[in-house]
Amino acid sequence: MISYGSYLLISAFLFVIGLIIMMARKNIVAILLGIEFILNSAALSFVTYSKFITKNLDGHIFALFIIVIAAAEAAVGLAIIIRFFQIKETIHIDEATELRN
Amino acid sequence: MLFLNVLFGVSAVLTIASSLLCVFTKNIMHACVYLLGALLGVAGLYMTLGADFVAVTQIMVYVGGIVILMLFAVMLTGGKEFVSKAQKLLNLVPLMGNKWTFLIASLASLVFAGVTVQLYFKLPEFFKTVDNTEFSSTVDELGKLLITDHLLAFELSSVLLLGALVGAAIIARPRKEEVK
Amino acid sequence: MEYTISTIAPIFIFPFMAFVVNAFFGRKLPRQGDWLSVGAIFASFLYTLRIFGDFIFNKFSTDYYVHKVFNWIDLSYGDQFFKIDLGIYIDNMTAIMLLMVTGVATLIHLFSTWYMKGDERYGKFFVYLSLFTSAMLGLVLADNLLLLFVFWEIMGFCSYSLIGFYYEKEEAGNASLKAFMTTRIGDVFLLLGILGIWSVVGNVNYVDIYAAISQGLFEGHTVMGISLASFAAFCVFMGTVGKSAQVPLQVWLPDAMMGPTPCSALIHAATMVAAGVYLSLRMYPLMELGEVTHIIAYVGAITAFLAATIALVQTDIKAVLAFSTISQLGYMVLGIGVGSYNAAFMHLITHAVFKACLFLSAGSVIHSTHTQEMPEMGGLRKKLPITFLAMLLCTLAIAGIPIFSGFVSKDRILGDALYWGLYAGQNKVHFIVPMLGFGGAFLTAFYMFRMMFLTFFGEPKDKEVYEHCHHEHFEFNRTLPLIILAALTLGVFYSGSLTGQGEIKIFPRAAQEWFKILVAAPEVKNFESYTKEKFDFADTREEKVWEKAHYHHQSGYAGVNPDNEEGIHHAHINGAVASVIIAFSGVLLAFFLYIRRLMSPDFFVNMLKPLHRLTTHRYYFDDFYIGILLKKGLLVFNNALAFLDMGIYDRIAIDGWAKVNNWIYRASKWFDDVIVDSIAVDGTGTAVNLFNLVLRVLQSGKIQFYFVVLIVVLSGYIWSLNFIS
Amino acid sequence: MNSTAATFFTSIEAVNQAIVTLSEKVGFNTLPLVSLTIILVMALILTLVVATIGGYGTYAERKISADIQARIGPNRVGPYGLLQPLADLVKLLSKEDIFPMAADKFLFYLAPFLAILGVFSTLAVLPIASGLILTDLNVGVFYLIAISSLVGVGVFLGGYASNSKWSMLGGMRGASQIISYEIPVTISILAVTLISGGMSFGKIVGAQGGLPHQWFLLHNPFTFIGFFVFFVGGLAETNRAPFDLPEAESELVSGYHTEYTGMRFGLFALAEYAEVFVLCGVATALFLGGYQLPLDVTNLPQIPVQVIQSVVFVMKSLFLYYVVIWIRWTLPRIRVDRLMSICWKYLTPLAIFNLVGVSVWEVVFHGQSLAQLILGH
Repeated sequence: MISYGSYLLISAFLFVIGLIIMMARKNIVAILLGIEFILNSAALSFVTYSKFITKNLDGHIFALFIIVIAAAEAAVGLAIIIRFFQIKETIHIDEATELRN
Repeated sequence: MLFLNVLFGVSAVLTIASSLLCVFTKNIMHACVYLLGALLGVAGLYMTLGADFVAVTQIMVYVGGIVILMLFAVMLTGGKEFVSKAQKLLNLVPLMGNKWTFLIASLASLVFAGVTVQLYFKLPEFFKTVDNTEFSSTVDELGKLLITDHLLAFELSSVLLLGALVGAAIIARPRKEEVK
Repeated sequence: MEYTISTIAPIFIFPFMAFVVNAFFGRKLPRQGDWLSVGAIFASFLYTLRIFGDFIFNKFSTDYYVHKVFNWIDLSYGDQFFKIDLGIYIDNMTAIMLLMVTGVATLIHLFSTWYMKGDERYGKFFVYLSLFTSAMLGLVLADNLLLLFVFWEIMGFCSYSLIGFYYEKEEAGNASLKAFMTTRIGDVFLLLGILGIWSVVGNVNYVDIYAAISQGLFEGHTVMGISLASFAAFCVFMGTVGKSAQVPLQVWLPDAMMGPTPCSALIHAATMVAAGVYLSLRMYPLMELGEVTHIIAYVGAITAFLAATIALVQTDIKAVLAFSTISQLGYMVLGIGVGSYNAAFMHLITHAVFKACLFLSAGSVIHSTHTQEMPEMGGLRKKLPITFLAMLLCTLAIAGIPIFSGFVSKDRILGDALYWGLYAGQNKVHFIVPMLGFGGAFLTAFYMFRMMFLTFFGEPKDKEVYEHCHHEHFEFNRTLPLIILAALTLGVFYSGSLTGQGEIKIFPRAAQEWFKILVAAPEVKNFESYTKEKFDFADTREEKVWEKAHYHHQSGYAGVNPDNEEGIHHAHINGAVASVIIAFSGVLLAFFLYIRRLMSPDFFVNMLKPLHRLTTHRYYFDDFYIGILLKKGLLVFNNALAFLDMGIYDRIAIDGWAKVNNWIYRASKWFDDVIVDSIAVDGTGTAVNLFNLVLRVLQSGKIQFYFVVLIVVLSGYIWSLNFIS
Repeated sequence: MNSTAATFFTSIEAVNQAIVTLSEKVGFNTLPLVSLTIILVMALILTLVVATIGGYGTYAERKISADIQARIGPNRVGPYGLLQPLADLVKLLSKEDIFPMAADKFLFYLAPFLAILGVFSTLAVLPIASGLILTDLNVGVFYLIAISSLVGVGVFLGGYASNSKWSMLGGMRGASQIISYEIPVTISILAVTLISGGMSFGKIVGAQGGLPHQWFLLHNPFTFIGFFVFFVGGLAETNRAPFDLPEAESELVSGYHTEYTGMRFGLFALAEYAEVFVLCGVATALFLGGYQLPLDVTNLPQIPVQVIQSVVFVMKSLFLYYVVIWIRWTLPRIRVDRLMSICWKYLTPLAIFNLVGVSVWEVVFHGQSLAQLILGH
């Protein structure tokens, strides 16, 4: 039950889910949410490889940095979303058509 | 190992179920909560992989930080009003323009199908690898690695976080002329 | 004994730090930072004492040296080897030189605090002084010619700045320019010489050069038909000529007396001008190899004599000292030329001490009387007793009176010269060299005592000056340097005996001949298998037993035909007798002319009118350089330049260029019309339109569509991996 | 996963024998199953005990406030009103479960459970005695901080899902307050892990002693300040007075649980009181020597020692619990802008200063405590 393949399957599943969310949703927050899924799947793959393939802790380090980057990305991304909402009064992705104002 | 199997099962089911629900829910607020479930599930998977520190960091950062931030963002942007319409089956794919996009998408699905078939035949090899090594503390090792081999990345990530903090604060603050 | 960077480098770093601090913060420090300069050089002196003690009195043998390096410039790539090491080279000569420089510099710094007091640029003076001292110490410590050249130029700059220290006076500005430009000629030659050596050795470390000489690397290389060794040796010697004011580049040194007297004492008497001699001594094996020793001997002899004759007719007290400096430097160069290596270096040290003292005494007189003209002085010995005593001792030394240091060193040079010219079996024409030397010695004794008698004896000629002069009291910073330097003019400190010949012994034999034992011309064979040591490694060599240098005679003679011991001894006895007689006769002549006044000096002036005119005009060297070389030479040069400008540059280059431009214009017009406009611009537009038809589909502006494209590409890539593997 | 309750019990001879005989009878190794069962049972017991303590927290609150305000307090149900919590429980269970019309039903149901999950998950690492710890994680303290942030999510969702402006404001205040005060608390805990050299509670408590001068509280001046930073931050994290802005009665009716009734309200209340107890327990374990006794226990029989240790631990925690209630009924509520400025301008810099100070202390004095420096070894 606990085997290499099962973790990778879950990881791939999370990746696909994230991709679908990113592709199917028009809400910017939802797209960020999809990004979180994808990042998680990558981190999970890293930790899995670390456990089964390389047998050292470098994968853990990668997972940690992925989490750090996810935190930074979420902070900045959500700040941008809030700012966007203040200007456009919507967070529909297709409304983001201008680079100024 | 029983405990681990139980933990793995619960975590895997939690992860998969939450992510599926996250896709199919109409309410973005609910989606965030499902994300929370999926993240907790992934943390449980980390636990079964012996990555205790990564698991707890996952909970700490995602549950304590990112999910709450997302909830805030959804609330501040009036997430409740946003309910996707016509989210069933083929309609899940948003309209992307014209026939060309559908053509490309169908090509893509063909390729996807091919990749999936390839993967399917390789799956049994993966399931053979089972690791039964005992748990040991990763905290000490991780700490040493972070300040020796990965010191530069560690320092850079601190700079990144500081930049993100300041940047987010500046971006989200309303401009002066808009305050009035 | 461990020599690491921390035991050697402070010698250079202390004055340099004093320079840096004073240059930037000197104005804010109390007393404008003079204490910092004095303290720094005194600290260097203490460090030097240790090295001196180790080298001279402790344990090392004659040919012992410390050579420590680290990489300075490394531009090597591939097979091309270009690397310069920065390093420190210390042997016995360096140790003695360091002690002399730091000791004299300390005393002169101290004296300057009295002499320069109240000057409006008091702090600035010490800035230059510190920079100069550090550069001089760096030059002495340097282990290669390139580093030496760097410090050489820094010293040139300091000399320039200090000569022009009172830049309100036009003469001072001109003098500084003159000094700078004249020495530059020598520097260019020196640089050429360094490059010549580099082209053969691939390096300019002293030890590498010695090893190259020993291995015969110079053989077969020629430059413009003469052997490269001769060329390089001559060029290096020209550096000495410029820096040490030898004929024909001696013209700058008398004018350099425009600077403050302590700076004249330090730079233009004791250290910087001696640096030229030091360079020639370092490169002595090269000079021998290049066979330029005869040229050196003649240049030195002529300089020694000519400068002495000019000094006879000077009335300015500092000018007399300036010409006597040139003359004495001539003796050193003469010593190098005839192979009297040890004696030449000894004269460098003794001269530095007594000439520094003479200048300081002169400074004391000038500061008291506010005049430099000797005819306005007279009878000052009652007013300035300590100065008088100090100056008297130094004058005795420079005149070559036995038991004083000048006799010890100069006599040995003259003895060697006598052997070289008369007994060594050369052409008898070379006898003119010792003759000029002895003549110069006679004149030296005469004009120095003339100066003494005019200044300190007789009746005061200018009452106002005499009344104005205050009676001298003991002042720490004024008289202490004079007393110490005057005491060091005794010969026993250098030779251990009163006459320098070992007859009247004061110290036991080992200590008696320390100078002769320890300083020798480098034996190039010893350097064939040298080792360079990186900095901060402990010196692991075993202690070596004190052993005597391999000299052919105790005089240190190393010139032509050195094996004739009897002849050398003979020459030295004769030379000693002759120089004693000559010195005393010179003194007596001065005594009769200026104290007893048996005869007026005008009698001689009238008798030798053409000669007098020649000497008062300094042999027309300056007039020749300025009037003919510069003005006439420049006129021709100007005309040539004008022709170049009007005839060639205007006609051919500018007009021709215009025509070429016309052609280019036509070609470019065609290019612009046809290729750029029609093909490039319009064609690009058409191409963009064409591409647009395709890319419009992809550029939908919808981010999800981009995800789809991304996935297609990614999965296609993964799919393609199947076919690759 | 050493020194957990499961390993402790299975290492007892009788239990071990029983497992072996059971395995022989059933035909497969039942050790994992028994361990799992023990863990589950222990968790259940611990949850019930803490829930009881939390329930009696309301009683203590009322009694102590009555004492402070010179009243009598609850005295009708049972002797001295001791059965009052039971009566409250019955009342809450029997009340109607009202569901607001405009509420988001799913989130409305979920929020109290998230809050209670965040609190009771922390019990897994709470060290009650030297074997009585559900699992002594290597990252115990870190885990505790991380999992307790679920409470913040619960509070926020509760406020949001109610779709009422009072609740909304309370939820926002609560979430931002919990996130903000996590920082000084985490940093002051980090200082303690620095001294003990590990994040597991067993290690941290083991590094201290039974007597006050061996506690981390008095280890050095910085930890002394750090304890107060931790305690004040903890008060704010648990939304206790004077930081009870999310449920400020005078402004927001009852804050994020205004719309909740019945047992759902009870769950929020229980989460709050239990969290206060957990806070006190953690403070005890981190700074006040935990369960350590002032004597050498290695050669003593284990079970009595454990009982005494649990008593010591609970007594220390209850003392802090009393202090928390005392503070609530003594100090007025703080203003909302002051709340954030206290966190960001005072507590966080102070905590960072403490962390640096502790690091310097560790380097300079090689990990010796103040008492060791004064008294010698």
